[in-house]
Amino acid sequence: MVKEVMTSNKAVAEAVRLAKPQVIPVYPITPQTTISEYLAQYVADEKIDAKYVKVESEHSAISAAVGASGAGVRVFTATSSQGLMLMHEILYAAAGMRVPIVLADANRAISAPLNIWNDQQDSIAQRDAGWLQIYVENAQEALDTTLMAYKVSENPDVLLPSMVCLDGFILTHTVEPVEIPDQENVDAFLPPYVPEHAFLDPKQPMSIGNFADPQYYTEARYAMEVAMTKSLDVIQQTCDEFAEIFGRKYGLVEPYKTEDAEIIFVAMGSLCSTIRVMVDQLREKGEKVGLLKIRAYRPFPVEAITEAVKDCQKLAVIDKNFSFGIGGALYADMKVKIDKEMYGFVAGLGGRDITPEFIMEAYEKTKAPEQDVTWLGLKEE
Amino acid sequence: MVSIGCVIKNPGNTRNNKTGSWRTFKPVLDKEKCIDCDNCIIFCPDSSINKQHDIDYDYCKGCGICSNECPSDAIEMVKE
Amino acid sequence: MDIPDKDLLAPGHRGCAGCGASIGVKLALNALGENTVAISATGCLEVMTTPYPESAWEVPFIHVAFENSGAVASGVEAALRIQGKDDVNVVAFGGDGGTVDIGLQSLSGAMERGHNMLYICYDNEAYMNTGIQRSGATPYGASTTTSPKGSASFGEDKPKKDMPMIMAAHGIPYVATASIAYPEDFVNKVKKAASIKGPAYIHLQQPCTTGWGFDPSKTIEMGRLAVETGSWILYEIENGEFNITFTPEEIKPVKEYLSVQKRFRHLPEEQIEKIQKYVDAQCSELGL
Amino acid sequence: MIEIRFHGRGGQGAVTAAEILAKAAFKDGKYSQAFPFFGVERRGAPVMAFTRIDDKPIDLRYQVYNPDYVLVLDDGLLNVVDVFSGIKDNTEVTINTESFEGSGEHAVHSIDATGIALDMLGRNIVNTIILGYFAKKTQAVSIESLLEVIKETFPGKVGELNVEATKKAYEMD
Repeated sequence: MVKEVMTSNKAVAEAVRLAKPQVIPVYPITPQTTISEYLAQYVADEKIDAKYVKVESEHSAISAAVGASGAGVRVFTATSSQGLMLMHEILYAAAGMRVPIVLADANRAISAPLNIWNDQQDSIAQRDAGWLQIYVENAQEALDTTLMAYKVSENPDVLLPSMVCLDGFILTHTVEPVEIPDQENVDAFLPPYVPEHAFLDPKQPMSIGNFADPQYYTEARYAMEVAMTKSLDVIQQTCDEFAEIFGRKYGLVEPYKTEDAEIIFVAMGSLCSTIRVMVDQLREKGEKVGLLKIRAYRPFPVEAITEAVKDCQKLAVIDKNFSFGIGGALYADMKVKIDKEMYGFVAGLGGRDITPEFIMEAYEKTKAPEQDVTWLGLKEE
Repeated sequence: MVSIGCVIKNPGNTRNNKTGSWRTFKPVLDKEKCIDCDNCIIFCPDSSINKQHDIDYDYCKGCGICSNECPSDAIEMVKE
Repeated sequence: MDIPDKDLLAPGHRGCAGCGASIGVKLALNALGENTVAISATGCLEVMTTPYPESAWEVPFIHVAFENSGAVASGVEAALRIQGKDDVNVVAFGGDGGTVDIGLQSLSGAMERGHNMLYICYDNEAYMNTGIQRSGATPYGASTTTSPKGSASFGEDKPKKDMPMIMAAHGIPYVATASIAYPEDFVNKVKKAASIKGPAYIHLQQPCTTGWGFDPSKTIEMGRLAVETGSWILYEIENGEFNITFTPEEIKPVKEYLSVQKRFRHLPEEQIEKIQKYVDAQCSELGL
Repeated sequence: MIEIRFHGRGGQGAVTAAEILAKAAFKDGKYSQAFPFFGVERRGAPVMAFTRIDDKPIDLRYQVYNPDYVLVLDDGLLNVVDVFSGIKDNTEVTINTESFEGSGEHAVHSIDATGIALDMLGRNIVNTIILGYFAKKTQAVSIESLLEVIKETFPGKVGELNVEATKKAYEMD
């Protein structure tokens, strides 16, 4: 085990190196680019024994990923923003074909106006594609989650692809200390991918990606819902197993000082770090406040959330995305599934820095609400 | 129950689907006239003629390509 | 020609009676043999061969979408090679729409990267799967549902996109045109393409009974007419060297080809003459 | 926790400097974090980068608005950017300049890093030199760790030259 200072992009690349995928089709895009560069270098230096497919677009990146995964090997790809949008159609195909690809998305705003900075609209726009989506908070979690994602996706009860979502720039370009696990331990945790449900071998021909009429389509999609539901347990088990070996604990959600909290912040990704500091500051002033970090957004961990917020009075849900006329996606999902008084806040769009003041504003507006959904830091003119 | 990802593990099983029922005219081969050119086999879109030039009426859709491409007029299309 | 004991495209598929695509794919698979993985774009071929839970493919098969069979094949090829399966043939099929239109970028990338694979475009000169809409491969004068004849229209008003030459411009080791009406020529090209290391492209003309408007029994006859009139020229470009692979004894007037198809039947004499001139120019350019 | 803000121009190595500082602090046994504020600007345009150093894990993920230290790699920026923005009473500002004539309102160190760079590196790349000066003035990071990270960051001859230049800056008054 070594500890190094690195960006989350490097941390993801390190995880990929340790996970040993055999095919890596990637197309560069800000702020994912350095992932594609690190991996190209690792392949060039024989640190990974993989085919690096220099595709001409994100659409072909994910298409080649599906082809390779369908052929029966472990696959990694990564993208961001417009790239993920270009993949949209094939993301659905990948999930429907049940190929356990792992994709890192460097969360970035979507055009127009053109913007390269962070928010989470890109991955949120793909929430119904049938991919597991885990949002990470820091570089260590980016590395650890990438490793865990393979184990979860390749679990025979799941067999759905995973998207590891890391905030663009805030994580992708921030260096911080990261523990890099030993290959030995990773190998023990993550054995090679042995596909049984789908592979392409002339000795045992099968047809993958077939046409299904109304007699079968509904059941095929329902099977994905069943797998997604099962993945809740698999994610938790995988996190527990990971903690056994590597000592770092993760879950579907991560409650912080929620036990006696009257108001609980709910958020995803790097924002949770700053909120945690704010929770401590508010606690020092005697405010009963906590944070519920949502790691798994798909599957949506209703039970874990319900349990974590059961005793609080109100929720302040902060989203880095927006659904017109509704509010943030997390807020909307919480509204449907969680029976609590809650207020939605939209913040950090297109890289607008989420400062402590914004979080305080959300807190105040949850204590004394004026409206259901508030855009934090909105310039009025 | 559908298979995971609707994968088909026993391909070639379209043979369960007897497309012979589509047919209006059926090809009938006069083996006396056959000169073994194999055109009927090569051009059959439904793999319905074997090496011995036996026609498999389970699958033959009656398109008539075999008859049309037979240089010795050995295949006649006959109403079912 | 060798006749296999069992075709690698099984009967029972849902292709039209007289379907030319089935003939082409059957010939290609039989030529490549069992040690092959096939990829298909969305289109007639995919839909008619893999209605779950049935598949006509006796070799491993994968389909993902309409526009990406080049990229999917890239991934398949990479996965096979990294596993040491260097001898497995990788063949991707796309219709003309999936190849010359929506799939062009993906195919271009795959060819440029040098994957050891064969791409076969089965060209029926329009979007037949969705009901005969024009594609970039639809020839001048053809009436389709999106380039219909009308009081101000004689049908498609642009010539067919020259896809084989676009592929040749990629500098790949093997490019060929073929026709299902010339099976030995086609099969030889498939075998040659498979034996060459690197990307290969075969553009297979495949008359479509439904889309072109002729009797199902005439599928092969129509392909033959295309070649005999010089409307479709059989050639190959091997490592940059161009060769005509079939020369008709006499080149028939193009009218003989046009007049027997519903899609051209509306054409006035002057348009037929125009097409004849275009065909003559093509023939002389390629040296037929 | 200390918070450092770097001002530079694209291509001058401000982002690299912020990362080197974070890595050196980590070598000293501290927790650290460094990140850029990227525009889409190209070489020559103003850029900012930030470093945080603390004895415990750092949980803040927003930009540095009230820095403890400001490092300016190019005095030409003074006309373009408010490098004093958000500074506190005790914030120390270090500027790469031959001479700085400020209002006297802020404590400003000036170092002719460009002079050292041109002299010792043969090109105007001042990021490591500024860091050497910073290490001396603040003791926020050890010179040993700093030099080690510089060597790791720039392998070979370039690294050696940078180490020498950084040492020279460290040894200055």
